[in-house]
Amino acid sequence: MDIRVQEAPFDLGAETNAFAGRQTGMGAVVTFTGIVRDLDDTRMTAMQIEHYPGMTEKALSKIAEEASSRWNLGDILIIHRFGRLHPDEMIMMVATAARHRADAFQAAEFLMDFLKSRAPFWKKELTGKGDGWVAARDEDEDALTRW
Amino acid sequence: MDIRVQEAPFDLGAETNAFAGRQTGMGAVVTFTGIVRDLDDTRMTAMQIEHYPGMTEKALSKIAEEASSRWNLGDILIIHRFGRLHPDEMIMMVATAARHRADAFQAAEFLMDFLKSRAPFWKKELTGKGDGWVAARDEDEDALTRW
Amino acid sequence: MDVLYFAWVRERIGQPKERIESNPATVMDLVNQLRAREPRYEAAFADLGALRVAVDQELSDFDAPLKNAREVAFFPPMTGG
Amino acid sequence: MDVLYFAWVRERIGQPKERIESNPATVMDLVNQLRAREPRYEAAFADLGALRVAVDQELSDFDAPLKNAREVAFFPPMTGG
Repeated sequence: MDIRVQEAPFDLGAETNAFAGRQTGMGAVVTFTGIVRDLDDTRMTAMQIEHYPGMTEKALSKIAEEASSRWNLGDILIIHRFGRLHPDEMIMMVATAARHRADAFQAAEFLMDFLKSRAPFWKKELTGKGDGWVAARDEDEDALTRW
Repeated sequence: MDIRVQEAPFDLGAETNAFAGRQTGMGAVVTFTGIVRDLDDTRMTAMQIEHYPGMTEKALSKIAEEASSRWNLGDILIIHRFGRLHPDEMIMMVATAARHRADAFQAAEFLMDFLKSRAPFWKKELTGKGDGWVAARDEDEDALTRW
Repeated sequence: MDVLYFAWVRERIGQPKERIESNPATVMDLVNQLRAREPRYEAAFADLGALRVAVDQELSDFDAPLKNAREVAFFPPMTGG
Repeated sequence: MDVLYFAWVRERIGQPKERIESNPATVMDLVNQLRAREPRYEAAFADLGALRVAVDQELSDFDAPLKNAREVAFFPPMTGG
Protein backbone atom coordinates (compact mmCIF):
# COMPACT_ATOMS: atom_id res chain seq x y z
CA MET A 1 0.00 0.00 0.00
CA ASP A 2 1.50 3.28 -1.09
CA ILE A 3 -0.21 6.54 -0.06
CA ARG A 4 1.24 9.95 -0.85
CA VAL A 5 -0.09 13.43 -0.10
CA GLN A 6 2.10 15.97 -1.83
CA GLU A 7 2.24 19.43 -3.35
CA ALA A 8 4.52 18.40 -6.23
CA PRO A 9 3.21 17.10 -9.55
CA PHE A 10 3.47 13.37 -10.25
CA ASP A 11 4.13 11.52 -13.50
CA LEU A 12 1.00 9.42 -14.17
CA GLY A 13 2.72 7.21 -16.74
CA ALA A 14 5.83 6.58 -14.66
CA GLU A 15 3.73 5.84 -11.55
CA THR A 16 1.46 3.51 -13.53
CA ASN A 17 4.41 1.60 -15.01
CA ALA A 18 6.13 1.35 -11.63
CA PHE A 19 2.92 0.16 -9.95
CA ALA A 20 2.16 -2.45 -12.63
CA GLY A 21 5.81 -3.52 -12.70
CA ARG A 22 5.98 -4.39 -9.02
CA GLN A 23 2.94 -6.71 -9.11
CA THR A 24 3.37 -10.48 -9.26
CA GLY A 25 0.59 -12.80 -10.39
CA MET A 26 -1.91 -9.95 -10.79
CA GLY A 27 -3.89 -10.10 -14.03
CA ALA A 28 -5.57 -6.70 -13.78
CA VAL A 29 -4.46 -3.15 -13.08
CA VAL A 30 -6.94 -0.25 -12.96
CA THR A 31 -5.98 3.41 -12.64
CA PHE A 32 -8.09 6.51 -12.13
CA THR A 33 -6.73 10.01 -12.64
CA GLY A 34 -8.50 13.24 -11.68
CA ILE A 35 -7.67 16.32 -13.75
CA VAL A 36 -8.37 20.00 -13.01
CA ARG A 37 -11.15 21.13 -15.32
CA ASP A 38 -13.44 24.12 -15.67
CA LEU A 39 -16.77 22.31 -15.85
CA ASP A 40 -19.00 25.31 -15.30
CA ASP A 41 -17.15 27.50 -17.79
CA THR A 42 -16.32 30.06 -15.10
CA ARG A 43 -12.93 30.74 -16.68
CA MET A 44 -11.11 29.22 -13.77
CA THR A 45 -7.48 30.27 -13.74
CA ALA A 46 -6.39 27.96 -10.93
CA MET A 47 -7.62 25.59 -8.26
CA GLN A 48 -6.41 25.88 -4.68
CA ILE A 49 -6.56 22.58 -2.79
CA GLU A 50 -6.46 22.72 0.99
CA HIS A 51 -6.17 19.66 3.20
CA TYR A 52 -5.85 18.63 6.84
CA PRO A 53 -2.29 17.37 7.36
CA GLY A 54 -2.29 14.34 9.62
CA MET A 55 -5.96 13.52 9.21
CA THR A 56 -5.58 13.26 5.43
CA GLU A 57 -3.04 10.47 5.62
CA LYS A 58 -5.08 8.65 8.28
CA ALA A 59 -8.31 8.95 6.27
CA LEU A 60 -6.66 7.71 3.06
CA SER A 61 -5.06 4.76 4.89
CA LYS A 62 -8.39 3.83 6.41
CA ILE A 63 -10.15 3.94 3.03
CA ALA A 64 -7.39 1.85 1.43
CA GLU A 65 -7.49 -0.70 4.25
CA GLU A 66 -11.25 -0.99 3.91
CA ALA A 67 -10.85 -1.64 0.16
CA SER A 68 -8.17 -4.28 0.85
CA SER A 69 -10.49 -6.07 3.24
CA ARG A 70 -13.43 -6.06 0.82
CA TRP A 71 -11.72 -7.21 -2.37
CA ASN A 72 -8.99 -9.64 -3.28
CA LEU A 73 -6.28 -7.12 -4.16
CA GLY A 74 -2.58 -7.26 -4.78
CA ASP A 75 -1.85 -3.62 -4.09
CA ILE A 76 -3.21 -0.07 -3.85
CA LEU A 77 -1.59 3.26 -4.75
CA ILE A 78 -3.08 6.66 -3.88
CA ILE A 79 -1.43 9.99 -4.75
CA HIS A 80 -3.29 13.22 -3.94
CA ARG A 81 -1.91 16.71 -4.44
CA PHE A 82 -2.63 19.94 -2.57
CA GLY A 83 -1.71 23.57 -3.20
CA ARG A 84 -2.28 25.60 -6.35
CA LEU A 85 -3.06 23.68 -9.55
CA HIS A 86 -3.89 24.88 -13.04
CA PRO A 87 -6.41 23.56 -15.59
CA ASP A 88 -5.31 20.26 -17.15
CA GLU A 89 -2.96 19.48 -14.27
CA MET A 90 -3.45 16.13 -12.57
CA ILE A 91 -4.92 16.38 -9.08
CA MET A 92 -4.70 12.78 -7.97
CA MET A 93 -4.54 9.16 -9.01
CA VAL A 94 -5.43 5.78 -7.60
CA ALA A 95 -4.24 2.41 -8.89
CA THR A 96 -5.42 -1.07 -7.92
CA ALA A 97 -4.04 -4.48 -8.85
CA ALA A 98 -5.94 -7.75 -8.57
CA ARG A 99 -6.00 -11.24 -10.01
CA HIS A 100 -9.42 -10.60 -11.54
CA ARG A 101 -10.66 -7.45 -13.21
CA ALA A 102 -13.90 -7.10 -11.24
CA ASP A 103 -11.96 -6.70 -7.98
CA ALA A 104 -9.60 -4.12 -9.48
CA PHE A 105 -12.47 -2.07 -10.94
CA GLN A 106 -14.68 -2.19 -7.87
CA ALA A 107 -11.88 -1.33 -5.48
CA ALA A 108 -10.87 1.67 -7.64
CA GLU A 109 -14.44 2.97 -7.72
CA PHE A 110 -14.80 2.44 -3.99
CA LEU A 111 -11.57 4.35 -3.33
CA MET A 112 -12.75 7.24 -5.50
CA ASP A 113 -16.20 7.41 -3.92
CA PHE A 114 -14.74 7.59 -0.42
CA LEU A 115 -11.90 9.90 -1.41
CA LYS A 116 -14.46 12.38 -2.75
CA SER A 117 -16.48 12.68 0.45
CA ARG A 118 -14.42 11.23 3.30
CA ALA A 119 -10.88 12.52 2.74
CA PRO A 120 -10.28 16.03 4.16
CA PHE A 121 -9.59 17.99 0.98
CA TRP A 122 -11.33 21.20 -0.07
CA LYS A 123 -11.14 22.85 -3.47
CA LYS A 124 -11.37 26.53 -4.25
CA GLU A 125 -11.79 27.73 -7.81
CA LEU A 126 -9.92 30.92 -8.59
CA THR A 127 -11.37 32.93 -11.47
CA GLY A 128 -10.88 36.42 -12.81
CA LYS A 129 -14.25 37.42 -11.33
CA GLY A 130 -13.73 36.06 -7.85
CA ASP A 131 -13.03 32.86 -5.99
CA GLY A 132 -15.40 30.18 -4.75
CA TRP A 133 -15.22 27.01 -2.74
CA VAL A 134 -16.38 23.96 -4.67
CA ALA A 135 -19.55 22.65 -3.01
CA ALA A 136 -19.91 18.95 -2.22
CA ARG A 137 -22.38 17.34 -4.58
CA ASP A 138 -25.33 15.35 -3.23
CA GLU A 139 -24.62 12.62 -5.78
CA ASP A 140 -21.12 12.16 -4.34
CA GLU A 141 -22.59 11.59 -0.89
CA ASP A 142 -25.25 9.31 -2.38
CA ALA A 143 -22.56 7.28 -4.15
CA LEU A 144 -21.37 5.99 -0.75
CA THR A 145 -24.64 4.20 -0.08
CA ARG A 146 -23.92 1.59 -2.74
CA TRP A 147 -20.98 0.12 -0.83
CA MET B 1 -11.01 6.84 -30.85
CA ASP B 2 -7.74 4.95 -31.14
CA ILE B 3 -7.82 1.16 -31.65
CA ARG B 4 -4.68 -0.89 -32.20
CA VAL B 5 -4.23 -4.63 -32.67
CA GLN B 6 -0.54 -5.44 -32.65
CA GLU B 7 2.06 -8.08 -31.93
CA ALA B 8 4.57 -5.62 -30.46
CA PRO B 9 4.63 -4.68 -26.78
CA PHE B 10 3.28 -1.27 -25.77
CA ASP B 11 4.42 1.12 -23.05
CA LEU B 12 1.50 1.42 -20.62
CA GLY B 13 2.86 4.55 -18.95
CA ALA B 14 3.69 6.36 -22.19
CA GLU B 15 0.29 5.46 -23.69
CA THR B 16 -1.50 6.59 -20.53
CA ASN B 17 0.35 9.92 -20.44
CA ALA B 18 -0.24 10.51 -24.15
CA PHE B 19 -3.93 9.65 -23.83
CA ALA B 20 -4.46 11.89 -20.77
CA GLY B 21 -2.39 14.64 -22.36
CA ARG B 22 -4.54 14.93 -25.47
CA GLN B 23 -7.81 15.37 -23.54
CA THR B 24 -9.34 18.82 -23.06
CA GLY B 25 -11.90 19.55 -20.38
CA MET B 26 -12.01 15.94 -19.20
CA GLY B 27 -11.91 15.54 -15.42
CA ALA B 28 -11.48 11.77 -15.30
CA VAL B 29 -9.25 9.20 -16.99
CA VAL B 30 -9.59 5.47 -16.27
CA THR B 31 -7.23 2.78 -17.56
CA PHE B 32 -7.41 -0.99 -17.40
CA THR B 33 -4.43 -3.21 -18.15
CA GLY B 34 -4.50 -6.99 -18.57
CA ILE B 35 -1.34 -8.87 -17.65
CA VAL B 36 -0.34 -12.47 -18.47
CA ARG B 37 -0.60 -14.48 -15.29
CA ASP B 38 -0.52 -18.11 -14.28
CA LEU B 39 -3.71 -18.24 -12.22
CA ASP B 40 -4.03 -22.01 -12.00
CA ASP B 41 -0.39 -22.55 -11.10
CA THR B 42 0.18 -24.70 -14.19
CA ARG B 43 3.71 -23.35 -14.60
CA MET B 44 2.78 -21.55 -17.79
CA THR B 45 5.87 -20.63 -19.76
CA ALA B 46 4.08 -18.53 -22.39
CA MET B 47 0.68 -17.54 -23.69
CA GLN B 48 -0.10 -17.71 -27.41
CA ILE B 49 -2.81 -15.27 -28.47
CA GLU B 50 -4.56 -15.91 -31.77
CA HIS B 51 -6.98 -13.49 -33.37
CA TYR B 52 -9.10 -13.03 -36.48
CA PRO B 53 -7.49 -10.23 -38.53
CA GLY B 54 -10.14 -8.01 -40.03
CA MET B 55 -12.94 -9.09 -37.72
CA THR B 56 -10.93 -8.10 -34.63
CA GLU B 57 -10.65 -4.45 -35.66
CA LYS B 58 -14.34 -4.35 -36.65
CA ALA B 59 -15.45 -5.92 -33.38
CA LEU B 60 -13.33 -3.56 -31.28
CA SER B 61 -14.60 -0.50 -33.20
CA LYS B 62 -18.18 -1.62 -32.71
CA ILE B 63 -17.67 -2.10 -28.97
CA ALA B 64 -15.99 1.32 -28.67
CA GLU B 65 -18.76 3.02 -30.65
CA GLU B 66 -21.37 1.42 -28.46
CA ALA B 67 -19.57 2.73 -25.36
CA SER B 68 -19.36 6.23 -26.89
CA SER B 69 -23.09 6.24 -27.53
CA ARG B 70 -23.96 5.10 -24.00
CA TRP B 71 -21.75 7.40 -21.94
CA ASN B 72 -20.59 10.98 -22.16
CA LEU B 73 -16.97 10.34 -23.12
CA GLY B 74 -14.12 12.42 -24.42
CA ASP B 75 -12.11 9.58 -25.91
CA ILE B 76 -11.39 5.84 -25.95
CA LEU B 77 -8.12 3.96 -26.47
CA ILE B 78 -7.88 0.19 -26.98
CA ILE B 79 -4.61 -1.68 -27.53
CA HIS B 80 -4.66 -5.49 -27.77
CA ARG B 81 -1.70 -7.68 -28.55
CA PHE B 82 -1.51 -11.08 -30.23
CA GLY B 83 1.29 -13.61 -30.69
CA ARG B 84 3.48 -15.15 -28.01
CA LEU B 85 3.57 -13.41 -24.62
CA HIS B 86 5.31 -14.34 -21.40
CA PRO B 87 4.12 -14.10 -17.78
CA ASP B 88 4.00 -10.50 -16.49
CA GLU B 89 3.85 -9.08 -20.03
CA MET B 90 0.95 -6.75 -20.73
CA ILE B 91 -1.69 -8.23 -23.03
CA MET B 92 -3.91 -5.22 -23.55
CA MET B 93 -5.11 -1.90 -22.22
CA VAL B 94 -8.15 0.31 -22.50
CA ALA B 95 -8.37 3.96 -21.50
CA THR B 96 -11.44 6.18 -21.22
CA ALA B 97 -11.73 9.93 -20.62
CA ALA B 98 -14.87 11.71 -19.43
CA ARG B 99 -15.95 14.86 -17.65
CA HIS B 100 -17.28 12.81 -14.73
CA ARG B 101 -15.73 9.75 -13.15
CA ALA B 102 -18.83 7.52 -13.28
CA ASP B 103 -18.87 7.69 -17.10
CA ALA B 104 -15.16 6.90 -17.38
CA PHE B 105 -15.42 3.93 -14.99
CA GLN B 106 -18.56 2.46 -16.50
CA ALA B 107 -17.34 2.79 -20.07
CA ALA B 108 -14.04 1.07 -19.16
CA GLU B 109 -15.87 -1.82 -17.49
CA PHE B 110 -18.24 -2.12 -20.44
CA LEU B 111 -15.31 -2.20 -22.89
CA MET B 112 -13.62 -4.93 -20.86
CA ASP B 113 -16.74 -7.06 -20.52
CA PHE B 114 -17.35 -7.00 -24.28
CA LEU B 115 -13.69 -7.38 -25.16
CA LYS B 116 -13.59 -10.59 -23.09
CA SER B 117 -16.44 -12.33 -24.88
CA ARG B 118 -17.11 -10.49 -28.13
CA ALA B 119 -13.69 -9.72 -29.61
CA PRO B 120 -12.21 -12.64 -31.60
CA PHE B 121 -9.15 -13.48 -29.53
CA TRP B 122 -8.23 -16.91 -28.22
CA LYS B 123 -5.57 -17.70 -25.65
CA LYS B 124 -3.50 -20.83 -25.39
CA GLU B 125 -1.40 -21.53 -22.31
CA LEU B 126 1.91 -23.18 -23.05
CA THR B 127 3.36 -25.19 -20.16
CA GLY B 128 6.14 -27.70 -19.76
CA LYS B 129 3.54 -30.48 -19.49
CA GLY B 130 1.46 -29.58 -22.53
CA ASP B 131 -0.57 -26.79 -24.00
CA GLY B 132 -4.22 -25.90 -23.48
CA TRP B 133 -6.71 -23.41 -24.81
CA VAL B 134 -8.12 -21.09 -22.15
CA ALA B 135 -11.84 -21.84 -21.80
CA ALA B 136 -14.34 -19.01 -21.79
CA ARG B 137 -15.75 -18.52 -18.29
CA ASP B 138 -19.51 -18.51 -17.71
CA GLU B 139 -19.12 -15.46 -15.50
CA ASP B 140 -17.61 -13.52 -18.41
CA GLU B 141 -20.65 -14.30 -20.55
CA ASP B 142 -22.94 -13.48 -17.61
CA ALA B 143 -21.18 -10.12 -17.16
CA LEU B 144 -22.68 -8.94 -20.46
CA THR B 145 -26.22 -9.16 -19.15
CA ARG B 146 -25.73 -6.19 -16.84
CA TRP B 147 -25.35 -3.75 -19.74
CA MET C 1 -16.67 -18.83 -50.16
CA ASP C 2 -13.77 -18.90 -47.71
CA VAL C 3 -14.13 -20.95 -44.55
CA LEU C 4 -11.84 -20.02 -41.66
CA TYR C 5 -11.02 -21.92 -38.48
CA PHE C 6 -9.51 -20.56 -35.29
CA ALA C 7 -8.02 -21.91 -32.06
CA TRP C 8 -8.78 -25.61 -31.37
CA VAL C 9 -11.18 -25.77 -34.33
CA ARG C 10 -8.25 -24.90 -36.57
CA GLU C 11 -6.06 -27.47 -34.81
CA ARG C 12 -8.65 -30.24 -35.10
CA ILE C 13 -9.32 -29.59 -38.78
CA GLY C 14 -5.62 -29.11 -39.46
CA GLN C 15 -5.77 -25.93 -41.50
CA PRO C 16 -6.66 -22.27 -40.92
CA LYS C 17 -8.60 -21.67 -44.11
CA GLU C 18 -10.07 -23.37 -47.15
CA ARG C 19 -12.17 -22.51 -50.16
CA ILE C 20 -15.62 -24.09 -50.57
CA GLU C 21 -17.15 -24.13 -54.04
CA SER C 22 -20.61 -25.42 -53.05
CA ASN C 23 -23.38 -22.99 -52.16
CA PRO C 24 -24.87 -24.04 -48.82
CA ALA C 25 -28.08 -22.17 -47.99
CA THR C 26 -27.35 -21.74 -44.29
CA VAL C 27 -24.47 -22.09 -41.84
CA MET C 28 -26.00 -25.39 -40.70
CA ASP C 29 -25.99 -26.71 -44.27
CA LEU C 30 -22.30 -25.81 -44.53
CA VAL C 31 -21.59 -27.58 -41.22
CA ASN C 32 -23.35 -30.71 -42.46
CA GLN C 33 -21.40 -30.68 -45.73
CA LEU C 34 -18.14 -30.38 -43.81
CA ARG C 35 -19.10 -33.06 -41.26
CA ALA C 36 -19.73 -35.52 -44.10
CA ARG C 37 -16.21 -35.13 -45.42
CA GLU C 38 -13.81 -36.67 -42.93
CA PRO C 39 -13.60 -37.68 -39.25
CA ARG C 40 -11.49 -34.60 -38.41
CA TYR C 41 -14.40 -32.36 -39.45
CA GLU C 42 -16.86 -34.52 -37.55
CA ALA C 43 -14.63 -34.16 -34.47
CA ALA C 44 -14.40 -30.41 -34.87
CA PHE C 45 -18.17 -29.98 -35.28
CA ALA C 46 -19.22 -32.64 -32.76
CA ASP C 47 -20.61 -30.13 -30.23
CA LEU C 48 -22.04 -27.02 -31.83
CA GLY C 49 -22.78 -25.58 -28.39
CA ALA C 50 -19.02 -25.21 -27.97
CA LEU C 51 -18.67 -23.33 -31.26
CA ARG C 52 -19.34 -19.82 -32.48
CA VAL C 53 -19.73 -18.71 -36.07
CA ALA C 54 -19.07 -15.42 -37.87
CA VAL C 55 -20.44 -14.63 -41.32
CA ASP C 56 -18.49 -11.96 -43.17
CA GLN C 57 -16.73 -11.06 -39.90
CA GLU C 58 -19.93 -10.52 -37.92
CA LEU C 59 -20.99 -12.89 -35.13
CA SER C 60 -23.89 -14.94 -36.42
CA ASP C 61 -26.04 -18.04 -35.79
CA PHE C 62 -26.03 -21.56 -37.16
CA ASP C 63 -29.39 -21.00 -38.84
CA ALA C 64 -28.21 -17.82 -40.60
CA PRO C 65 -28.53 -17.77 -44.43
CA LEU C 66 -25.29 -17.74 -46.42
CA LYS C 67 -26.58 -16.05 -49.57
CA ASN C 68 -23.80 -13.76 -50.90
CA ALA C 69 -21.55 -14.61 -47.93
CA ARG C 70 -17.87 -14.40 -48.82
CA GLU C 71 -16.36 -15.60 -45.55
CA VAL C 72 -17.56 -17.93 -42.79
CA ALA C 73 -15.47 -18.54 -39.67
CA PHE C 74 -15.82 -21.17 -36.93
CA PHE C 75 -14.19 -20.86 -33.54
CA PRO C 76 -14.66 -21.53 -29.83
CA PRO C 77 -16.06 -18.85 -27.47
CA MET C 78 -13.72 -15.88 -27.48
CA THR C 79 -11.31 -15.15 -24.65
CA GLY C 80 -10.03 -11.64 -25.21
CA GLY C 81 -8.93 -9.04 -22.70
CA MET D 1 -7.29 21.69 23.20
CA ASP D 2 -6.48 22.87 19.68
CA VAL D 3 -9.36 23.97 17.47
CA LEU D 4 -8.72 23.93 13.70
CA TYR D 5 -10.70 25.51 10.88
CA PHE D 6 -10.54 24.66 7.18
CA ALA D 7 -11.80 26.11 3.87
CA TRP D 8 -14.52 28.77 4.26
CA VAL D 9 -14.82 28.12 7.99
CA ARG D 10 -11.17 29.18 8.31
CA GLU D 11 -11.82 32.22 6.13
CA ARG D 12 -14.91 33.32 8.09
CA ILE D 13 -13.21 32.93 11.46
CA GLY D 14 -10.03 34.49 10.13
CA GLN D 15 -7.51 32.01 11.46
CA PRO D 16 -6.57 28.37 10.85
CA LYS D 17 -6.04 27.32 14.45
CA GLU D 18 -6.42 28.45 18.03
CA ARG D 19 -5.98 27.09 21.52
CA ILE D 20 -9.00 26.73 23.84
CA GLU D 21 -8.38 26.49 27.58
CA SER D 22 -11.94 25.70 28.63
CA ASN D 23 -13.12 22.11 28.89
CA PRO D 24 -16.39 21.78 26.95
CA ALA D 25 -18.10 18.43 27.53
CA THR D 26 -19.23 17.92 23.94
CA VAL D 27 -18.58 19.32 20.45
CA MET D 28 -21.89 21.19 20.74
CA ASP D 29 -20.76 22.81 24.00
CA LEU D 30 -17.59 23.95 22.25
CA VAL D 31 -19.62 25.35 19.33
CA ASN D 32 -21.84 27.29 21.76
CA GLN D 33 -18.81 28.72 23.58
CA LEU D 34 -17.32 29.85 20.28
CA ARG D 35 -20.61 31.27 18.98
CA ALA D 36 -20.89 33.46 22.10
CA ARG D 37 -17.52 35.08 21.42
CA GLU D 38 -17.88 37.27 18.34
CA PRO D 39 -20.07 37.70 15.25
CA ARG D 40 -17.45 36.05 12.99
CA TYR D 41 -17.86 32.81 15.01
CA GLU D 42 -21.62 33.14 14.92
CA ALA D 43 -21.42 33.53 11.13
CA ALA D 44 -19.16 30.49 10.77
CA PHE D 45 -21.39 28.29 12.93
CA ALA D 46 -24.73 29.67 11.71
CA ASP D 47 -25.69 26.47 9.83
CA LEU D 48 -24.34 23.33 11.45
CA GLY D 49 -25.86 21.23 8.65
CA ALA D 50 -23.24 22.76 6.36
CA LEU D 51 -20.40 21.79 8.71
CA ARG D 52 -18.50 18.65 9.56
CA VAL D 53 -16.42 18.02 12.64
CA ALA D 54 -13.41 15.82 13.36
CA VAL D 55 -12.25 14.94 16.87
CA ASP D 56 -8.59 13.91 17.06
CA GLN D 57 -8.53 13.59 13.27
CA GLU D 58 -11.51 11.21 13.08
CA LEU D 59 -14.85 12.31 11.60
CA SER D 60 -17.29 12.74 14.46
CA ASP D 61 -20.68 14.21 15.45
CA PHE D 62 -21.76 17.40 17.15
CA ASP D 63 -23.00 15.48 20.19
CA ALA D 64 -19.68 13.62 20.60
CA PRO D 65 -17.99 13.96 24.01
CA LEU D 66 -14.68 15.86 24.12
CA LYS D 67 -13.17 14.20 27.17
CA ASN D 68 -9.41 13.88 26.60
CA ALA D 69 -9.72 15.29 23.08
CA ARG D 70 -6.56 17.10 21.96
CA GLU D 71 -7.75 18.42 18.61
CA VAL D 72 -11.14 19.41 17.18
CA ALA D 73 -11.54 20.56 13.58
CA PHE D 74 -14.47 22.23 11.83
CA PHE D 75 -14.86 22.30 8.04
CA PRO D 76 -17.38 22.10 5.20
CA PRO D 77 -18.19 18.77 3.49
CA MET D 78 -15.05 17.43 1.87
CA THR D 79 -14.39 17.62 -1.86
CA GLY D 80 -11.43 15.36 -2.58
CA GLY D 81 -10.62 13.37 -5.68
